[in-house]
This record gives sequence, structure tokens and C-alpha cells, in this order.
Amino acid sequence: MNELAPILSVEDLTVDFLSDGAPARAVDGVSFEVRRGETLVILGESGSGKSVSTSAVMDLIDRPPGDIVRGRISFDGARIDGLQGEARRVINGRRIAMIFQDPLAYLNPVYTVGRQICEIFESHGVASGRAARERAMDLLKRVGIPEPEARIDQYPHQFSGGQRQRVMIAMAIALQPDLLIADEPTTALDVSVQAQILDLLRDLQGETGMALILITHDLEVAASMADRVIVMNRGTIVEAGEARKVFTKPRHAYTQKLISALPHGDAAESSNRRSTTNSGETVLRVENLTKEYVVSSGLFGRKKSFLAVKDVSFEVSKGETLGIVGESGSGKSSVARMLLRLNEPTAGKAIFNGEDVFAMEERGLRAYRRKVQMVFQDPYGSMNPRMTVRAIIAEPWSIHADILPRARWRDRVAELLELVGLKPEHADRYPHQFSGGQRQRIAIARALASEPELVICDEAVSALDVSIQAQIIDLLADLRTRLGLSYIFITHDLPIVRHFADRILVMKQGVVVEEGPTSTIFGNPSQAYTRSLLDATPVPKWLETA
Amino acid sequence: MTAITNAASASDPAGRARTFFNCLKRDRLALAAAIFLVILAIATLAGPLLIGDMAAKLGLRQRNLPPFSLDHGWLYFLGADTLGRPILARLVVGAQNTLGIALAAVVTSMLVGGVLGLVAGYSERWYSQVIQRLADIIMSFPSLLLALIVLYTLGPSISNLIIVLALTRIPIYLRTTRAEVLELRERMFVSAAKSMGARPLRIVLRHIAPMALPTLLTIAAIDFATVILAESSLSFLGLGIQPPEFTWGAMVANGRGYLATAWWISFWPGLAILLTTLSLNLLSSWARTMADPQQRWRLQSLRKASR
Amino acid sequence: MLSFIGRRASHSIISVMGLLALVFFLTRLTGDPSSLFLPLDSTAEARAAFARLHGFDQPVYWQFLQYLRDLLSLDFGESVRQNRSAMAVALEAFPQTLKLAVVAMALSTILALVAGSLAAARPGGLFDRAVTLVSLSGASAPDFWVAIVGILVFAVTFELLPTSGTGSYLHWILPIFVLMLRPFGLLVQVVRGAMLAALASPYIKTARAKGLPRQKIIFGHALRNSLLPVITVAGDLTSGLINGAVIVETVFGWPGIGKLMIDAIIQRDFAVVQSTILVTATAIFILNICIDILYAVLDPRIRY
Amino acid sequence: MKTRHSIAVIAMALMATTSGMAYGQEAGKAIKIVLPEQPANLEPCGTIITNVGQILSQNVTEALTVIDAATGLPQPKLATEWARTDDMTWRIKLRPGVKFQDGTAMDAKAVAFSIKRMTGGALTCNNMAKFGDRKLEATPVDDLTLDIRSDRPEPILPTLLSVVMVVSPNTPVDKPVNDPVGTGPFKLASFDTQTVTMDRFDGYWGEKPEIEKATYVWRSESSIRAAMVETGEADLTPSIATQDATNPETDFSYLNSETTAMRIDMSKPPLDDLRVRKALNLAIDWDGLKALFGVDVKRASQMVVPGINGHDDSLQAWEYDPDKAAELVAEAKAAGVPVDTEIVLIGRNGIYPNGGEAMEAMAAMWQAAGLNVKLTMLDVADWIRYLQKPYPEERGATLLQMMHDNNKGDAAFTIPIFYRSTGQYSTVSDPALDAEIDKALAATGEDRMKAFKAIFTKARTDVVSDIPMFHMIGYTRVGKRLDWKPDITTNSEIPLAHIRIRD
Repeated sequence: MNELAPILSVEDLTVDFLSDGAPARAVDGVSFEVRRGETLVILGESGSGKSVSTSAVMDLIDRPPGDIVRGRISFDGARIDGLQGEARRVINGRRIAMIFQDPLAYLNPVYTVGRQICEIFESHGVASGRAARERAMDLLKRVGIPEPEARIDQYPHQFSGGQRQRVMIAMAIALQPDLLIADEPTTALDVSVQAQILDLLRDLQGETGMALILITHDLEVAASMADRVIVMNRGTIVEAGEARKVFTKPRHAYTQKLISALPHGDAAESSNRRSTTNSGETVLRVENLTKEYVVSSGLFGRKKSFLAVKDVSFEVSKGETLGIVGESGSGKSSVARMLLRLNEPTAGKAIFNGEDVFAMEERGLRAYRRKVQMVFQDPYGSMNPRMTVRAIIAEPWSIHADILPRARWRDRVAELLELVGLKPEHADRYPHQFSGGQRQRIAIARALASEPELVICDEAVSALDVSIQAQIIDLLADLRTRLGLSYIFITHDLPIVRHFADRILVMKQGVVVEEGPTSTIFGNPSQAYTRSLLDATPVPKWLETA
Repeated sequence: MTAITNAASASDPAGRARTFFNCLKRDRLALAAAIFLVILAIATLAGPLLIGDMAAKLGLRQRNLPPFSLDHGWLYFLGADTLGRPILARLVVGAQNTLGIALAAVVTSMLVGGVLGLVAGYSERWYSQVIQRLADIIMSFPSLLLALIVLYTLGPSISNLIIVLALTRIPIYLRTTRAEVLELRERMFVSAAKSMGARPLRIVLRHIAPMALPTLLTIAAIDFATVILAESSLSFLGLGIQPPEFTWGAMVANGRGYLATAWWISFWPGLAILLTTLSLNLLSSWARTMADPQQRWRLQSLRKASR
Repeated sequence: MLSFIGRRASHSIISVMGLLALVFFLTRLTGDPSSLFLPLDSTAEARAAFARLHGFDQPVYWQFLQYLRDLLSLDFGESVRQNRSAMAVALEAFPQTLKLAVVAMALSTILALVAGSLAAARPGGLFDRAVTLVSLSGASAPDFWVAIVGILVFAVTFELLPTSGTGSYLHWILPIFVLMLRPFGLLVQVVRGAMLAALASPYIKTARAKGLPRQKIIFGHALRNSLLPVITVAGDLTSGLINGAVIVETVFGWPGIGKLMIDAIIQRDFAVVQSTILVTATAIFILNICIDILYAVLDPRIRY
Repeated sequence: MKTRHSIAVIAMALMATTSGMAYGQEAGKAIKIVLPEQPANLEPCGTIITNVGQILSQNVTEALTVIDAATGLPQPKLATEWARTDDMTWRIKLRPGVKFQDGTAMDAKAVAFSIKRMTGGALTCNNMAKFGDRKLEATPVDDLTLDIRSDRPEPILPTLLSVVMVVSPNTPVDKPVNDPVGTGPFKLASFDTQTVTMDRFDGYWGEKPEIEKATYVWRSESSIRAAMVETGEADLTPSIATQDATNPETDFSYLNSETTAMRIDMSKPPLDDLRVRKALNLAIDWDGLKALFGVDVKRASQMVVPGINGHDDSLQAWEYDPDKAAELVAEAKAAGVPVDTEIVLIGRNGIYPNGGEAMEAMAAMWQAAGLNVKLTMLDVADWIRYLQKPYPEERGATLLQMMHDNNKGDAAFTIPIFYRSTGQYSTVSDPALDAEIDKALAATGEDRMKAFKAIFTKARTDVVSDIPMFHMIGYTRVGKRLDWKPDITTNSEIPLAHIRIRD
């Protein structure tokens, strides 16, 4: 297979994005090639230029503001950069296809999925009308959509995330392309779904012999899929080669750093990030927490209700970290929001320092909200973009006038910034001037400002790059030790909590399925669901095939 | 961790003003509009002091004097109106009332509508419903009828004219603000503030109102144009500003009977209205592009890398 | 959906009733109709007789109660000036306005969709600039001024069109043109903005990756998604026209409800004011409900 | 390219079909008249309202008498002769052989019915205003004779009878109608929100009119009405603005019966001072002001137009004399009159063309004369409060813009309202003058005329309770197809029977 000429080759591709100042270089002198039947993984963190490179292949970069400075893209022996109109249409969709990270946004919301698939057959003159519909039905069946006859006439929003990605894949493989580019196809999906999608891609590749370029920031996904890997950082390729070599013997410092940050693996068991000061004194006791939502559905909707959280009970001790793990829809975030009284529970109690949080009146609630703080998933979204970092961190003090006299604010902001590893002079900047990891540090500084006893972290590191995740978790562990905090750490990513949480609560569809010390959960899970979560973690390809 | 993205330039005010001006230069139409509005503002503020008296000076012997002649002095360059008063001077003086009324009406309706919208959007209490029904009522209340009733009951005066014009515009701001608030209050930073124990008033004033303001200002620019036109419609029906006070709208309305014989009487004020509202519309559309991160590059000087 | 319509309808009924009450009391504040209806030199006795005849001598709240009682039996009162049922007067004028509003709005929406999307296809291009300038200029001119100039130019100077009135299709051209100026100008901007946003959205990338033809991307995908904001604005503009085509009706002698309403309040023909308000407000509320339904039809994500 | 081409083709086709087309001119002897305002109704008892009268009077309905435009004297119409049988009673002889358009005979009973319908109070009758608070009672004597009795001596009853429209006895007595049936040469065919149409009534008693069908439409903008006649869409339009009357071939000016004036509120200082009131008259540049009203208007010295019984041709109007005005003001000031007091000039929106501009101009001139005049423009309803008694309590010194229309031939419709202390618009309170007026009203013939002239002279020179401005000119545009000239009565009637069509 390797003897074949490359189906796609990119040489010295350089792409700028233009604005008022100097052009921002997104991709700088990138060259790579991919052969038929091969999977090339482009690995890199956000902003490394991996998506831009492949968008250039399909001419999806808007020019301006994009600007292809130089480079040569050849497909099946012919140059395709610069192709426009009809000539481009012969390539796009027919010979090269692409799937994207967020299928809900990338599918047209107002057309049925059937129509969006048929469109490909029609606009490429392959089939139309009933024939196109038949073929679309076959495709849906092939990508594993149950009951395609019924679902072909449904709209994207009526599908689950994994199903939407299957629909995208169906569209992509409709005309049996020679090359499929998958841009972070599983990033927003739960691990179990991710595994299914990756399997599907592998199967399809096996059937049709197409080449696959997979773009991902996830090392495990990369390892499980790649024949060859290129690693990108800040627009350039830092390392390229056969997957196994790159993963086991990284040469470039950046790759080494990436791979060492991988939180998974048995070494985590001996991590020092777990609590050392668990006193056994209960800070928060939650009893039979239940949340029922009333929804109406359909054109002539009847009222229906479903239980987002059902009978959840747990305790958090002083100085302890409780991990709550579950896939999307498991109710873990609902629990967090109810604990802060952002949503009201349907039933249940939460006793904090002897008082029921849900029974608190205005006054008590305000006092409680000093003692319990939350760190949100999206640090950028959780900060008012029009406020300076100083105002953001000082906000708890202006809300609770008795914490700190105004004269001390300035110094205290500086202290807190240093505590979370930022510089005092950052205080006058705005959130958009910081990177994701820095923003999360600011969010943590704000949470600490009111001197809380309990911090609830709702997917606090999920949006961050792998190397940053580790830093933030280290910071949180360090603060816990120094300030005697307790954490409720909510995440969908089981391995992340392995070396941070003392105890773990596994949730599924609003119910706690398993609870226990971290080592037990990982070492000897009693529930099938927990096991399936652990098993869904991708296994490197070379191990599988070996 | 050391990298702080595009650090200094964006936060320093002088730099921001320069960026702003550069973007304005890129859109020729918007630049022309801005220049026109600046000249207009200067003329409106300074003009009446210089030539204000001339605007009321009768000249029955030079009724309907045609334009483009300097025989009677430069003030008569645009011609004279039905009472022989110089149109140029009247345009300058009329600008004060025209723009003053529009500004007062827009600011009033934006404040009242904005506050009601904040309440209606943030609160789920009964008065939120009441406010919305009231907005419905005003929306379906024909604006001219409302104008007539207010003018008949309160009498014709500039302040009542402002009340009328403001009242009819309130629902626009109310509905927009409410929609913004409904979206904003679900934003994470509002939840964050709430979870820190912030009171509703603080959340609304500190976190929600400043975010909704840019949208309101964009609407206000277009609304300013709408109000100027609405005022001229009122003048056409004889319900607008009453002599001896006058606005551009009133000038157009007075001159409409002479379109066949002395077109210039209503043409110049009509042109002034057209250019002003056009400028505001153009600037507002420019501002929308500026505010949209996905579109802003269109207004920037895209310097390419050397090849 | 049905429950949604029911809820909206009940809100609407509350609003219409509120509106009627408001109008009732506000109009009574505007003065005594007898001074306007009777000749200037009428005697006080004649005025008193007139007030007695039409119930204006009763306290206002009593008049309102009587009005409500009559409403229940679908009696909307008599026009003092026209000597016939006020509702008949209003219903006679309303279709004339509705015709104008519907045609003007349909045309301006269609034209704005075409012009706006072509402008958005090449933003900053010559066509874009021309469309922006022309449409905004049209929307920026006082409409009565455009109307009179239009008549003088097209009807008097070139004798291409009739000056005013109704009748042949030619009578429609000028009024429709004048009515369209503002909606068209605003809608072009809305379409253009929505199209630019839609064209920058991810699903357009998908369409390009699928190799769809350009026209299909612009009109099939982007335009279809831009319809919602356009409909919102078009709906508001339509309510505006239903209520206030007064200027066009006045200048062109088009016997519509806007002019009727204004004349009625100027002459203090209260029953006619009430009836016209009832008709237009009902129409506007029905329109709004239709727009909500249209939303649900156009955007499958919306469910009520 | 292709689409552009086809647009051009469509445009050409459109122009081809439309150019040279004539609108509205229906073949034959039909004419179209465009009025400034839609008639709210067609109740024959409301013919003193201009837009009702212009449609109905002399066309659909006729009165017992008709006023001669030149002399102001009543002429026979449905009545052939009349005589005063005693102080209170007039005996009227009716024209024989007249039939209503519904076939009913016009007889003494029908006339009595019409008078009863008008005066009965069951419906609101605008025309009654001309009778003031007089009570009338009609008694048929025989088929074609009836006696009309009033509750006080009424020397000009035949003149008053010109506003009594005689309607068919089948007309409802207690309800206003929109489908009047009269004896006129035209029969109402339709009335909707856009048009009134009428057809020739073949059973008409008089000369058969040449016109067979007439259509009335209405447009409020004067320039558009003028344009409609110019383009042939209509044949005739009354009352166009001065500036639109640009074509001497089609635009006829005629002195209408209206007189514009300012009323001075004599009860409030400084207007209670005669010198100030005279100064007000002298400070106006009358020739300059005339331009706003149209070059053909006549400067007025009194409140009735020439031709009205009681008009004094020899009475001179005030001249423009700013120096004298300033002198009088200074004199008054020296005598302790508070001439600096704010005088509110109350104008009325849309009272006559360019009315607002005229007020602006006059205010400016009075200010130049040293008077503190402030202009306020009011809407009709507010303006009426100042026009009619009882005047608002809180008013200060006011000058009121007004227009008086006396088309009934006799100064009795003017003098008592303005100059008698009980007069509805009067600010004068002079018992001697009241007595003089009462005497004049009871007089007849030459005495009556002389007495009226004396009162007008007194009003102009000694009382100065008003500032007569101009006897107004109406401009009517008459299409070239028609042979007809407007006259002083055109404001109240457009008799279709007088219109001829040129061949």
C-alpha cells in the first residue's frame, strides 16, 4: 500500500489571517501527504493551525480575511489549489469530503437530514428524486442510524450528538470519496459514543480504501487511529512520523511535553494530588436530591416530565475532593446548579454546616453563597467581558460588603493573582486578553476571593488543552492543601479525576450508579456502566493490531 | 502562560480611537456620513448664534426667491421661503429643533424602554406580564392617532411632541432589551454573579444593562432617522411643531404646496432630512459591522505578507 | 401549538380590550364633539340637544359601560358624522388599506430578499454599495414629499400615470412605490445583515465542502436561514402599514382606514375611532399570531 | 444581461400603453368634480357645510328661494312669490307642477314637512344654525300656499328660506339620511367612500340640464386637485391654492363670501386701549401680506363682502403706516397702558391656505411695531374655545385669527354676532351700540341698509374690535371642456345645471 503515490500532498502551505496590524500567520510552511487507505492524524492543541491546513485543501478559507501566502496542494496528481467554480465542485464532496467537530452547527438546521444528503446526489448529478432518497436511506442505515425510514425526514436538532455525527459521515461518504477529512469528529461527544464513531470511521475506511485525515487534540484518539502522525504547534509541524514511533519515542520537546501530560495510565494511582488532610468533618450533606423538568414536545405537545436528577445523596468532608462523573445528560451539572440555588430542586435536602440550603431565605442564602463558590466550565463565558480582571476578582467584595474594606482591595487582588500564578499587573486587563488557562486561573482567584469553604468545579478543565488541564488541577490540589478547601469536581472525563478526587460518584441518567473511593472505582468497578466508561478509553492502534 | 494575546494596543484609548478611525476610513460611505454629521453638529451648535436672527426676518418682497443667486447676499443662496426668509438660515436654525426633538425623543424612549425591558426580561413576576401587555397595546396603537390624542389633550408644544414621538418608539426598545435580557440572563457570568450572592439589581445594572446597551445604541441611530421622518409626517398632517417654531419637517410640509412653482422651498429641507437620516443609517450599518467579530475585517486595511 | 395559539389569543384579547378602554377615555379627553360637528354659529340649545342625542352629556365612565354593554351585542355605535354604523364605516375602509399594505409588503419583501442577498454575496462590491445607497436613500426621504413629487413628475409632466384615486392597475403604481420605500430600505439592510451572518455560519462550510453550486448555497441554504429575522421585521413593518398608511391615503385619495381614523379623531367621531382601532388591532394581533406560526413552519427547531 | 433587456421591454410596453391615455373622461355628457374633502354625509339639512352644499344644493335638493349673487336679494325657486301678512307671518306661494325625484308632488304639505323635519329637534340640523334661536311654524293654506310664522318679527325670512332644503315627505323625520330625495335636476345615484355620482332627473320642472351624469371625488392636496384637472382626470375643482392657480386659461378667481380678520379681545389690557387697537391695524404691511393670499384678494374694511345688504363701499380700510402705529403705541405707553404685556396671537391650523404663514408674518410685523406678540397655533377644537362665548377664564390679551362667511345676502348674519354685547364672538360691550343694532335688525329696505352701514363705520373707526384683513378670493380650476365660471356662491353650491360642455 505504501508504494502507491500519495492521493494528497501539501507542500509548503503558508496561510495568514489579515487584520489591521501585521498579518497573523496561522499555518507556516506546512507540508504533508497522505496515501490511499492510510490514516494520517494531525495532532495539535487549539490554535495550532491544524484545521486551517485542511480547510485550505477544500478551499474553505474565506479570502479575505484569509490569505494563502504560498503552497502547493496536489490531489491525485493534479494541482487543486486555486481551483474555483465547477472545477472545484468536481473535487469537493465527490472526491474529497469533510466532517466537522460540531455537527449541530455544521448541519443546516432548517432542512431534514434526508434532504441534506440527497442534495449531494442531486448537485453532483448522480441521482435525484426517489433514487436519491433510496440511496440516502441506505447511507443512514450504513452509518448505523436506527429506523432510517422514519428518521430521514427529521431535522438535525432531533438527533443526538453521536447520531448527528453519523449523519455527517453519511453525507461525507455518499459519493465514496478518495479522501475523508475528519476535523475533531468526536470532541464534543461522550467517550462511549466517541468509540463508536471511531469504529465506524475505521470500518468505512476498510470497506472503501479511502484515505483519512483525522484532526484531533486528543492524544488517545490520535493513538488509536493513526498510521502516521504529524504534530503541529503554532502553525508549524514540530514532529512527523509513524504513529508508534512518535508516541513511544517523541523527539521534539513539545511532543514530549504533550505526551507526559497525558493524565491516564496506571502511574496516576500514585499521584500526590489527592487530599492529605481529610478530617472527616462533614461540610455538606445532600439527601435525596431530585429535579423534575416539565417539557412539552411536538407540534401539539402534551405536557411531559422527566427526572433530570433522582434521589441523589452524598456527603463532602472538609478538605476532601468528591468527583462526580457522568456522560452528558447524567444530571451532574443539574446537581451543581441546584447546590448553588441557581435552579430550584423538586425535592431533597442539602445540609451545609447544619442548615438546609434549599430552605434558606434571602439573608441566609447570601451568607451561604460566600462560603460556597463555583468554577464554571467556560472561564471566558463566566466572566463579564466588559469588566477588568480587578473588577471581576473584587466582585464578591462589592456584593458582600463586610468581607474586605475597599482600601484593601487592590492589594488583595494582587495577592490572589499571585496565588493562582498570575502577575499583579494583569489586574487592569480584560478577560479576552488572556489565554484559556489563564482565564481559568482568574476564575479560581475570583472563587477564592470570598474565602469559601467549598468550591464546586463544573467541568472546570474540560475546555482546556491537555497540557493546561494538568496545570490547573495541580493548582487546585495545591490550594486545597494550603487553604483547607473542599471540592466537588464535576467532569465527564473519568481519567482526569483519577489522581485528584478522593471519592467518586458515577452518575447515569440522573441516578448515582456507583460510589466509592477513587482507587476502588478504577481498580475494581462494581457496575457494568462504570466499566464501560473505563473501557471506552481508546487503545493505541499499534497495540490493537499487534 | 506568559503569552498575553494582543496585549497593549487594544486597551489604550488613543490606540482604540485610531483603530476606529482607520476602520471608518475603509468605508467611504460611512466616512462621508460621519463627516456630514460632524459638520451638521457644528452648524447646529454654532450656526444659530451667527445667523439665527436672519431665520425669522420677513421679506415679503422676496417671497419664493429662487436659489443659486448671490444678489441678495449669501444667506439667500438657497433661495427664500414663502415669507421671503432665507432658506439657508432657516435650515441651520431648524436643525436645532429637528435634531433636538429627535435626540430627546430617542433618549427618552431608549431610557424608558430599556428600563422596562430590563424589568420585563429579568423579572418573572406579574408586572413583567403587565409591561409586555402594555407594550403590545402601544405597538398596536396607531402612532398618528396617539400623536393626535396627546396633542389634543396636552396641547401643541415641543415637549408634548417629544412625548408623542418617544411614546411610540418605547416598545421597540422594550422588546429588544427584553430579548437581550432573556439571552443574557442565561449567560454564565450572570450565573456566576448570582452564585456569588449578587442581588438582582446589581446583576441587572452591572452585568446585563451594559451588555445590552450596544444593541440599543445601534437601534437608536436608526430610530433617530425614523423620528425625524415621523416628525415631518406629523407636520404634513398639521400636527407637528407649530409656528413660529419650525423644524425641517415643518419646512418641507409648508413648501409642499409650492413643489410645482417653487420647488426649492421644500427641496432643501427635504434634502437635509434625507442626508441626515441616510448618514445615520449608513453609520449604524457600519457600527453593526464593527461590532461583529466575524465581519469586522471588512473594515480593516488588510496588509498582506510579502511574497 | 393549539395551546400556544390559545394563549396568544387570550393575551391578544386582553390587549385589545385594554387598547379599547385606553382609546375610549383618551379620546373623551380631547374635547366636546359638538363644537366641531355643529356649525360655529349654532346656539347653546342646539349643542345641548346634540350632546343629549349622542349621550355625550353622561359621565364618561357611564358612557364606557354603555359602550361595553353594546359591544356584547355587537353594536359598535353610530358614526355621528356619517349617519351609519361605525363598524360598517371601518370595515369598508379596511380592505382598501389591507390591499395596499399586503401588496407593498409582499413586493418590498421579495425585492429586498433578492437585492439583499445579491448584495451580501459580494459585500463591498459595486452592487452592494449601490443597493445600500439607493435603498437607504429611499427610506430616508419624507414620504409625502416623494409622493407629491412623484405625482408631479409621472402624472403631470410625463402623463404616464394617473395622479391619484383608485381604478386601473396603473393607479396602484405610485402609492405602492411610495409605501415600499421605507420597508424596502430597512428590509434590504436586514436581509443583507442576516445573509452575511448566515454565509459565515458553519453549515455553509459544509455546503461548500459538499460541492454545492454557488447559487444553491446562497439561495438554498443561506437565504432560507435568513428568513426569520426578515419576517420579524417585515411583520412589524406590516403592522405599521396597517395602522399608518395615512400619508399615502391622504395624498392619493385612497379611501383607507388610516385616513378614516385620523379624520375621525380630528372630527371627534368617537364611535368610528373605536371601531377602526378594534379592526386594526384585531388585524395586527392576527398578523402576529400568523407570524409566530410562520416561524414554526420555517424553523423546525421552534416548537410552542 | 438577458433580464435587464426584458425589463427594458416591459418598461417600453408600459409607456406605450399609458402615454396618451386620458383618465376619467368618460364619453358623453358626464363630468367629474374633485372636491377638497370627503362629504361625511349627504343629509340635506347640512347643506351649509361646504362639501355637502357643493354636491346637493341646486342639484339634488332645492330651497324655496335662492340668493342672487349680485344683489344679495332672494329670488324665486320653489316659491314663486311671498308676502308678509303680519309682523310674524309670511305667506308663500309655491311653484306648481314640481315633483320630487321619487314621484311625490311638491306641495305645501311637503314644504311644511321639510320645515318641521328641520326644526323638530329629532335630528341634528346644521342649517338650523342660520336661524339662531328662532322658532318657525309652517301651516299649509292650500296645496300651493303656506304660512310661515316665526316667534318674533323676521324681515328677511325669504332670505333665510334659501337654506331650507325641501325634501320628499318620504324622508325619515327623525333620522339623518345619506340618500336625499329632492326636486333638483339631478338624482343621487351612489355614495361611497370614493365617489358620489348623480344622474340627470328627467322629471325636473325647469330647464333640462346639458350634463347627464356627474361624479364627485375628493383629494385634500390642492396641487393634486389642480393636477387632476390639468391632466383631464377631472373637469372642475373648487378652491385651489393661490400658488396652484397658474394657468389663466383654466383658473378662475372669484370673490367668495369670506372675509378674513383678526378679532381683538377688547376686555383685556393693553387691548382695551383704542390707540393700541388702531396701531395693530396700522402696523401691517398690507400689500406685502396680500402676496400670501393671492394677488386678487380685496383689502377689507368691514366684515362683509360687497354685494351684501349693508356693505359700505365708501368705507376705507386702514393703510400701512408703521410710524403712526409706533407713535400710537408710544402715546398709549405714556398714558400708562401696559403695552409690554404679552399678547397671544391665536391662529388656527388650516383655516385658509397659507393661514399659518400669514400669522407668522403678522406676528413679526407687530413685534416690529413694539408690541409683545406671541404666536400660538391651535387646532380647531381648542381654537373654538377662544372664538365663542364663554371665553376661557384664564385667557390673557388675545388676538384671534378668524374667517367670516356671509353668503346670505344680509349683514344681519354678521353684525349682531360680532358687535352686539350678546354676540357669540363679540368682545364689545356697549349698550348704545346694542340698541342701534336692534333697531337696524328690525328695519327694512333702505333704512336697514343705512343703519348697517353706520354700524360698520362705527366698528371700523370708533370701536376697532377687529382687524378686517381681506375679502377672500377663491380659485377654481375649470377644465377647458367646460363652459362655466364660478362666482360668489361657488363656496356653497356648484349648480350642475349651469354648466355647459364645449364642443
